[in-house]
Amino acid sequence: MLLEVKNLSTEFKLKRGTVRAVDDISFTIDKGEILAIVGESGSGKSVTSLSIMGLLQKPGRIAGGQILFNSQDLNKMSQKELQQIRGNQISMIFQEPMTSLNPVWRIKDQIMESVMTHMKLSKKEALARTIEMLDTVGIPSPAERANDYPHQMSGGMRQRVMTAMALSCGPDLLIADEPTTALDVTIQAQILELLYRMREKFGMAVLLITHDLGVVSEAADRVIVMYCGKIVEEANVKSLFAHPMHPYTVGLLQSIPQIDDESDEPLYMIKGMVPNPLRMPQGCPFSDRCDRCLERCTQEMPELQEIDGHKVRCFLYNQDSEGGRAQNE
Amino acid sequence: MLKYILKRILMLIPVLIGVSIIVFLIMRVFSPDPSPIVLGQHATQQATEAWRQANGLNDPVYMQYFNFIKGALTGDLGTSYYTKTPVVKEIFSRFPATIELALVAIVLASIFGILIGVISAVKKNSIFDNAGMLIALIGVSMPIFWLGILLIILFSGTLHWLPSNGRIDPLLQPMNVTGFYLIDSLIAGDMYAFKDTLRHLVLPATALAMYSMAIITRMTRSSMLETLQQDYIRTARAKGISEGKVIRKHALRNGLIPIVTVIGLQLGSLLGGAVLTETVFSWPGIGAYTVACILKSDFPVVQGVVLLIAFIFVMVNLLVDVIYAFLDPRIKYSKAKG
Amino acid sequence: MKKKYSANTDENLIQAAEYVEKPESQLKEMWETLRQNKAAVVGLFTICFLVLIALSVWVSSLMGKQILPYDPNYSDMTKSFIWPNAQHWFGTDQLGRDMFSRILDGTKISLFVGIAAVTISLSTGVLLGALAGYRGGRTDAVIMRVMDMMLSIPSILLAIAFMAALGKGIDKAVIAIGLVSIPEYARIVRASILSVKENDYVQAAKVIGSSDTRIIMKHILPNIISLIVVRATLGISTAVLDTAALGFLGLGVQPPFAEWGDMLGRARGFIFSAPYTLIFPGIAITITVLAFNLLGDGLRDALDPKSRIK
Amino acid sequence: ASTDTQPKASDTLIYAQGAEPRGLDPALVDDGESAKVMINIYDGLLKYNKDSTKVEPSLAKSWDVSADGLTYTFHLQEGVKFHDGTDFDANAVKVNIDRQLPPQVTADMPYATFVYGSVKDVQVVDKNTVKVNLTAPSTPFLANLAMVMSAPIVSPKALTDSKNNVNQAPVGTGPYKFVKWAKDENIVLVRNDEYWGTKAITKNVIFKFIKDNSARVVALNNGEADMIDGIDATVVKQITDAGNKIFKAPGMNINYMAFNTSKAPFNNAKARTAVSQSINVPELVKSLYQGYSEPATSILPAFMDGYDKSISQVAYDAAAAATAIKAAGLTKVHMITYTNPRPYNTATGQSLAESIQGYLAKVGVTCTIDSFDWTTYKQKVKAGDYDLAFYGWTGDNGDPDNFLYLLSVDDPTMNIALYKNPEFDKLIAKGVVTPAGMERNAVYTQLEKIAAADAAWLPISHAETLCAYRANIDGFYYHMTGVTPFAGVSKK
Amino acid sequence: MSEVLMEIQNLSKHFTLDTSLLGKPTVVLKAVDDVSFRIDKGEAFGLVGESGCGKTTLGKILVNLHSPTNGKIFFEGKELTALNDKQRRSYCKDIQMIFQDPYASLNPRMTVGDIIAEPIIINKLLPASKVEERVIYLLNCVGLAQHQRNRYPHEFSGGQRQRVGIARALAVEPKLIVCDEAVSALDVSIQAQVLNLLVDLKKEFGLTYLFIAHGLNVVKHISDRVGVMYLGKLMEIAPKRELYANPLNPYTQALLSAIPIINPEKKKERIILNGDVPSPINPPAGCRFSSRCFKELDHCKFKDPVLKEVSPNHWVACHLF
Ligand SMILES: Nc1ncnc2c1ncn2[C@@H]1O[C@H](COP(=O)(O)OP(=O)(O)OP(=O)(O)O)[C@@H](O)[C@H]1O
Ligand SMILES: Nc1ncnc2c1ncn2[C@@H]1O[C@H](COP(=O)(O)OP(=O)(O)OP(=O)(O)O)[C@@H](O)[C@H]1O
Ligand SMILES: [Mg+2]
Ligand SMILES: [Mg+2]
Repeated sequence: MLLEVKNLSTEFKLKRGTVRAVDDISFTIDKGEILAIVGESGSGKSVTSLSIMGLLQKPGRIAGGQILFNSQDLNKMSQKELQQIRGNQISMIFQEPMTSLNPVWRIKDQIMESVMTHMKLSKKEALARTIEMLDTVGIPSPAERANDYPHQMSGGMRQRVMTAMALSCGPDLLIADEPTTALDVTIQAQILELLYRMREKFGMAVLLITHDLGVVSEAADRVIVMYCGKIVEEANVKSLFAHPMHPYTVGLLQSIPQIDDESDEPLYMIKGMVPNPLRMPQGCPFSDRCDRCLERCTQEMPELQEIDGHKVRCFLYNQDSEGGRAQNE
Repeated sequence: MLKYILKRILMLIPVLIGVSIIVFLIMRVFSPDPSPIVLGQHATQQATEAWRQANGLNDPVYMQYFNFIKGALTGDLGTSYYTKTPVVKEIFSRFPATIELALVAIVLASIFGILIGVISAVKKNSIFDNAGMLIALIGVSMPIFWLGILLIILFSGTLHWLPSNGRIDPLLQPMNVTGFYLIDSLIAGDMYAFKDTLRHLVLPATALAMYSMAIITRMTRSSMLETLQQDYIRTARAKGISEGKVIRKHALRNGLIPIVTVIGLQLGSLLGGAVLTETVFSWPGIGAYTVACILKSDFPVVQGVVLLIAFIFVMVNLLVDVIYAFLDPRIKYSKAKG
Repeated sequence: MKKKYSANTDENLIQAAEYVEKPESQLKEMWETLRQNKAAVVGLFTICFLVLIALSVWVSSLMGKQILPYDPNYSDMTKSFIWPNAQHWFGTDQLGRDMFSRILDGTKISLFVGIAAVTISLSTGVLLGALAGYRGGRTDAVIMRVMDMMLSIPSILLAIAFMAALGKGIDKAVIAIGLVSIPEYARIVRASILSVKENDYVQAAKVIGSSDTRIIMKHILPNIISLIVVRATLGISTAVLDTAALGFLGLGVQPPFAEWGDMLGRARGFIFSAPYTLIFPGIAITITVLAFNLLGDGLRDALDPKSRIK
Repeated sequence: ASTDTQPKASDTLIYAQGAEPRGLDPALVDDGESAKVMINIYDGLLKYNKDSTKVEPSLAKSWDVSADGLTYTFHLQEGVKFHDGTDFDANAVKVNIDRQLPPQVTADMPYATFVYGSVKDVQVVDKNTVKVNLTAPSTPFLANLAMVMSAPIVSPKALTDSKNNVNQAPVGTGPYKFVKWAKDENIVLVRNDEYWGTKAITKNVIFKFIKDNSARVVALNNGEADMIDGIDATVVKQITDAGNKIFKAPGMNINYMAFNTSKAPFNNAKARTAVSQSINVPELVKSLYQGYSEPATSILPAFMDGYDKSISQVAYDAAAAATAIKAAGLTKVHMITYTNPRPYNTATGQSLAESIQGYLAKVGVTCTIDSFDWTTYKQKVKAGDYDLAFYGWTGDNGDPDNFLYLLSVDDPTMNIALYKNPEFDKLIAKGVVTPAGMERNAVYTQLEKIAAADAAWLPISHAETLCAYRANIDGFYYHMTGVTPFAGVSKK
Repeated sequence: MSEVLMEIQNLSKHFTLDTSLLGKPTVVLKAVDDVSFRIDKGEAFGLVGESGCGKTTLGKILVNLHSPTNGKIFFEGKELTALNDKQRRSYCKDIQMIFQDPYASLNPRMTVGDIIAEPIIINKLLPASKVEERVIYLLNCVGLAQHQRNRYPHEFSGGQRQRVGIARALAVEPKLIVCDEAVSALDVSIQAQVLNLLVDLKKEFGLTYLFIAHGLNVVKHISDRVGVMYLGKLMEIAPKRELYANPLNPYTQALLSAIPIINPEKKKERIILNGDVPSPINPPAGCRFSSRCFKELDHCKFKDPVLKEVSPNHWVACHLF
């Protein structure tokens, strides 16, 4: 077990109240595994990843829980110790390739900085490593492009540079926060391909954050579905797509127009909208949008329970309740 | 780049013409007749008429303007009505004093402004931040001339630490090579004069720098705060670089880019502020002189000075843009591309 | 590239949800945020206080009553240069006039010039800036070149030249100060119009057939109004400083009106014999300017939490 | 190689003045600041006595006046050289006068008419003798030749070299030579070791320009200047407290308020008197000038020819004034004034106007004041739209005509009261041609009396010349014509 | 044969990005380059393509937000491009647009009711007294409650705002609506709501859509015919079933294959293209796609293929055909 997140909660103290962006989530990632987190915008995916990296900015703070990386609690480490791990054992790619690179630095300097900090290489060695990495992520004529500034590269190229930078120190865990969302379809395909290839080559574990179920289905081993800061469902990919359990997951899957769907039927709709994070409904956060809402759903929060290695947070699956039957639907 | 500069320089021409028209209108068409001042207490109406005739003030306005431009194109900006000295000479004998003062002030303002601004941003909401912002606020709120007088009262009048006026002890005046006494005294190897020049500069430069420093402080702070929010700062942190390095190497470089523009603009406004500072400190510069000339309707001088200042202002702005492009690789790109 | 909408989305969602709770007008919303900012509140109260002084002085003088301890313009040569004491809190000046009354009286002029000058520059500047920004092309080029010309002359010099041409007087000071700051407003308005113009809702308005005037008045100006308010607030502080500078150089108001800069300028000869004649007007100017700056900064922060300055 | 080249301070006199000279060509300037420098560079044919405006020989050893008063013959000093090495001779005198006579005279020679207006021509008799012919007798003519404006003799070579304008490069025969002029900073002079007369004691003289009065005081007290002028009463204590000395001399000037006699209400002498009566001049002068201006009882300063103790202006009587004003139905007057300090009124015209406004308020007259800077003010005066205006005059040559003729000229910028009195004019004309002496003085006393009776002016004060110098300065004096010769000044 | 609503002939839009000192254009961006197609009455014409290929520009030309550099537009047989400004205005209301960004397309200072009423008032479609009634009707049409009309846009979620935008477009009873990425910015769960609404409205009001999107799945769901754009050029036009089942242009093929399928069991063969979309400032000579094409022929680099009808209603611009 590489990373174990236990009961992590993260809060943002705002003037108008406290937003609990991540609420008591627990999960693990094994060596070499790709774990995907999906969820709607604002469901707490990015905050989760920033919490792990220790990069939360004010007014955010970790309100509780443990983040065990190789059994060490990252949450308890000093900034100095964390800096040893960041970029070295755990590295990260961000959603916005356009703005995530320092615009006034040549890309080689940005990658070398990382390499020199963690691998204690000389300048020359670091440059060699940088070019090698750029080559690995598929940048043509890497030695020349290394001298470019970020703005001289396209979005796809920048995302490759980000990837090269993240992988340059051979991390054990790569957190990729929506690495393809900002890219064009054809470029998206390239980057996903790249991630896959890199996983094969370096064998690191990947925490892939996305809201695109298509990407999940193609890339991930295991999936966590988040809704309003909570994990509502967790399963391996096949199981999730074959038997989605949580009504939210079900709705999500059905509401996406499928390219191979030939019918002209109207799409399935999840009604309403995501609740205001400052005023979470009592009970299940999805209850007011749920077609199959039970009375107790609006009263109390269901627990995450495991059914045949498939975890779900929904009263419909409580063995002892009438909802249990839904499973056999 | 070159083309861009060329374009900007071409654009200078209409600006200068426009400026000359504006000044011409104000000074020649609407301003009082300079003759009483020029001709003094014995001037008769007849003498006045003769003088006006001799100086072309009775010509139609457009002819006057035309004659002025004709002269200006040949480098002849006319002769001061009042001192009867060529305007060019009048201006250039005073100009170095103003430039020296403005440059020292801008250096002071930049150094302290950036320093305080960066500290305030990095230690946001701390006591440093609050103190820095308080200084900045007071700096923009105090009338510069009042500050100057207070400084004189305190440091010259009461403590006798620093001289209250002039650029240098006249006994020490170095040979006039560049007109910048700091440089001239160094050329002459006269450390005593150099020190004395510095002593004379302290108070006026401080008074003049205060406002700009406050502006630069505020801009630096907000620019740094914004930079610290940027995605690439997060990237740098994610690389595991120490926070100090993140600020020094990543945030500062980016955060200071827009400050260049502010400093450039401030240099322009310093020339305006010099008007008041020079008055208070009897600084032998162009600012106080111009005010006096405006009040005396000494049109040729005012026209000359304003054209020169406008020229400098535009050139400084151009320079700033060039430096900007130099500091920010993205600019060059967009120029090359579009 | 696709733009980053999702991140905006949830920030907006938080706000959205909150506003649903208490739908409020723009001003009220500004006030709510402003209230959190202690400095701004201090500034606001100071301004209210100053306005109150100015108004009561003005109104009472209109009604022929004297609410100040002394007639601010009454000179009694037997009482010149009395140091501050119980009768004359701020002392008397060279002509034996009560400084305290004069300083209070001066509030009127400073505020009037500040506000009136900003009104001039604001209205003209907004008009020109709006024209330039919206029309673009040649109109833009012509207007902005003229503004550039004005900007390349230090504004204080320009104001002095205007005053020299127009002569002394409050009305003239207002015009001079108002004129010289037109370019600043024109530029700001133009820049913000250029950015607002790109917003889809302006495009949408065009698509539904709105006229240009309507688009400017209804869709563009209301959206930059808050920015203009901030600018205007800060602009008043600059105008007060400029007024003082003109007064200091002897170009301010006509006597015997009390104007702080003028008082300062005339006190210059007495910095050692009667320093109080110099200290108090300076403090009055600083406090007034400070108050407007505090409020302006507060407003800006209230409008834009990141307090981004262009 | 940094060597501390600090010159010996005792070699140098630093004089701080309030404004920069306009130039140093005596024919082209008219300001007192220029005069202070020029007096040290140039000599004229004649000069004033140290303590009065009596003329004494200078470049002219002696002179004869023809009986009809039309021809003046000057016998010149021999062997005098200009600073540029050329000889001073009769021709130099002719060149200097001719350039200020028609046809050579130009509009920007402000004093040419005043000084040489009566000159017909100049004849070189021989190398050391020159004859000046007048068109009409003029008693002030000799006094004029001692003035620092117009009269000093400039090197003809320098005039040719500098295209008839030596403003920036003055060459005279005086005790000091011009070295350099840093604009807005200072002018440096050095001793003329070949001087024909008594050589100067101190080697260098520096004129420093410090516009701000209080800054000048600071400079003196800080030792940045040895002597300063243009101070006003309020700083005297500060100066003496710092161990420095004050030099006080009566000033040859008059500071006055003028009634616009050309229109109602002040075309009526009663109204003028009533207003004059309402103003407590001594009190006003005391507060405004703190004892450093004399309240004026006549137009002429007390030390001048023609002054008479018996002359007095309308006395202060607020009660009488109030009644008279009420009777005249006078409730509002319009004043115009100037904002700058002037040599005769250091407190500025504005302060003066405001204080008078205070007095008038007490007798029930409301004043509106329009104040202008000096340039504009002169135009406003010319336009004549005022009831009361403020002005003053600094004597040029110590001749009483130089003061009193103002009330007889037509030029509205000089005779701002627009006073017209044929009797007065006749007496003025008589005064000019009457040779100096008792008879002439009586004419001016008479004129003073007419002026006082008509109350066209309210004479306010004669400003004293107030200078300060450091305790180690010796021999400093300020002449009543407003100049500071430094030849006899030394520094310990 | 259905009736043609709009016919676009050889439409181009070139932006001048830089000029020489003398004002001659030196850097020109060809955002839309010689595009021709037609939109039939009552159909939804989908337009897909990658970022920057000129979709928005094309849409904006149709609603008169840009004036074309070249080419003709016929609307119901009238040549719009031949009209002067004033005449053109009278067609404004027939062609409306829905914008991509739900946050930027509504004036934050106006209430939703005012926003929807504005086009009615400007175009004087109804007497003032009837406006409110109409606004309520429109709100209901797009699934919003009538009491929400006094609220400001910031009080709504993205999906709701998009509905307001739709109501505004509907207010003038347009014949054609250009939907520029109308759902791209929305979350998946909201996207479905809006898509369904658009489909319903089309039926109800007999609308015609030009539906611009980069998501092929969305376009497929809503369109009748689809056009594929690449770097300012139309590469392929076909009825949707035909296009998705039988893409002819290599670019269309790559685009289709790049879409991830939500089914982990069904891993499909992918065409991964090389490199990036070239800059529209200096596009590749010949076929625009030639720099990335995996089936490139010799002359692709030199000759620009023209759009031809290779089978009924299936148009392709490719030298392979
Ligand atoms: N700096 C912040 N201040 C206040 N609230 C924040 C901040 N950052 C995140 N949040 C809140 O935390 C919650 C989770 O945000 P997060 O960024 O993790 O969402 P996400 O799932 O990554 O969404 P997206 O798909 O838009 O990236 C949101 O409700 C958001 O409003
Ligand atoms: N006003 C303009 N001036 C200059 N270039 C422009 C302008 N508008 C668009 N462009 C350029 O034209 C090209 C096409 O832009 P357009 O917005 O039409 O693309 P798009 O297909 O809608 O892309 P996206 O998917 O990003 O919305 C782009 O390269 C863009 O940069
Ligand atoms: Mg995120
Ligand atoms: Mg688009």
